[in-house]
Amino acid sequence: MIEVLYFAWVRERIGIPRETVETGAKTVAGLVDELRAREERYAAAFADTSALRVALDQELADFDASLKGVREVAFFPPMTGG
Amino acid sequence: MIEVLYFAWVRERIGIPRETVETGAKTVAGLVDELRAREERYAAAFADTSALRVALDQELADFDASLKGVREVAFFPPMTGG
Amino acid sequence: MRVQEAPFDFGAEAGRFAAAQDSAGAVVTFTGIVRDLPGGGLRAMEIEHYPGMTERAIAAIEAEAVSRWNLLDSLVIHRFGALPPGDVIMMVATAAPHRADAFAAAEFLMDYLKSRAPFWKKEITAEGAEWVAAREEDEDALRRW
Amino acid sequence: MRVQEAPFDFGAEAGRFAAAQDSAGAVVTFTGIVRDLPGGGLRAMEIEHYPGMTERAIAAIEAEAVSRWNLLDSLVIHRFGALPPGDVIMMVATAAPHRADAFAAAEFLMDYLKSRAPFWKKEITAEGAEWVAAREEDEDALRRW
Repeated sequence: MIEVLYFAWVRERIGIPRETVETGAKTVAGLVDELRAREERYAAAFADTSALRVALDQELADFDASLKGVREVAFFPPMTGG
Repeated sequence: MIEVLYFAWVRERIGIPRETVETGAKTVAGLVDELRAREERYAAAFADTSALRVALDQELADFDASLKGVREVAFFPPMTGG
Repeated sequence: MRVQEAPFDFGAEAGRFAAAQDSAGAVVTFTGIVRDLPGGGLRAMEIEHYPGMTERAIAAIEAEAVSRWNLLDSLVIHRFGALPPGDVIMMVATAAPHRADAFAAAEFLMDYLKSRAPFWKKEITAEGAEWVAAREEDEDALRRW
Repeated sequence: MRVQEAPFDFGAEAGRFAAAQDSAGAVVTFTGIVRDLPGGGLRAMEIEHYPGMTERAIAAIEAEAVSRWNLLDSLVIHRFGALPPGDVIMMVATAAPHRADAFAAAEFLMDYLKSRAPFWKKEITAEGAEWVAAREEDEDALRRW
């Protein structure tokens, strides 16, 4: 069980800000594959992961990072703060 | 006839902030030589011109600059503003 | 550090920050203001953020700045929500004994806030809404540190 | 640009400057504060200047900044006279569409004010008074522009 959060256009494309996901994926990339396979809106949001960033327990991470022990995964586009 | 101004420790060493000088000097260096020859306090103030800056009519200049048409010459140490 | 929806008074914050310094010789501030679009028409800049991670990211960025420069104090305030043109979005302030450290740390904080703190901007106009794309230059700016 | 003996309210000036911008996205300020000596004992920092040339030099420095960067506005306030520790000596503010220009122009203005505007600082302590020597770094800082 993992909390998955979506921000900005990822959130808009998927249609929800967060959800709890039952997953056996070992890595972020594995989780993305599972999500993509669900529905068209997920496939659209995750079509190009080079346009996305991921945070694990609120720290920026890579898509090949392990999900071991992770409680919260967030997907979002590159940040535009400041 | 030229107005000569002194600032900071140059002013303190010479003892006056400004004076009107009758000079036939063609350049700043010539004027400095004339002033140096006057009295010990001038010789002390102008002992090392590499430690001094000069402005002609309120614009920074070099010691070999011409005095032609100049009305105001100022001598001072390197600036320490800001 | 403060992450808030409410407007804040940049001048008052900057004045308070400078007055609180007792051994700094140099204070630098940066303020980001919502710019209208070329030709006008921006109704609001909507800023989304990731509560929790935002505070962690900003704290990490400030700690990094303190470790790199001779910094005596720093302040980051960043707003979220819908901001009309002319509104102050955020500010950074740094205090240091000397100006080079205050300037470098302020620029560093800005470069990192731009691309490493989880904020996303969306332009709202009469025609609709559009997410602001990250700029290549902002990513490049990080490489100099 | 203002050259004055009277204290000024940095926060109020910075706030007013930022509020007056209608197309700037970035405002940078620098404030110089009188630092006490290590160990204390500074009674005042006395600042002498060259009335007339000071204003000309600052105007020239600001014009140069405007010609080099995409700058929408700038402000320089510099005090003279005897300033106690903690007093604000001077401030610079720049406004630009983008932060890189605002930062660069503010640093440029500071570097030039330090070494090219006719101000001289003297430290007054119980032991006497001493002129502040120009720092090699300040002269070096000019070379990067």
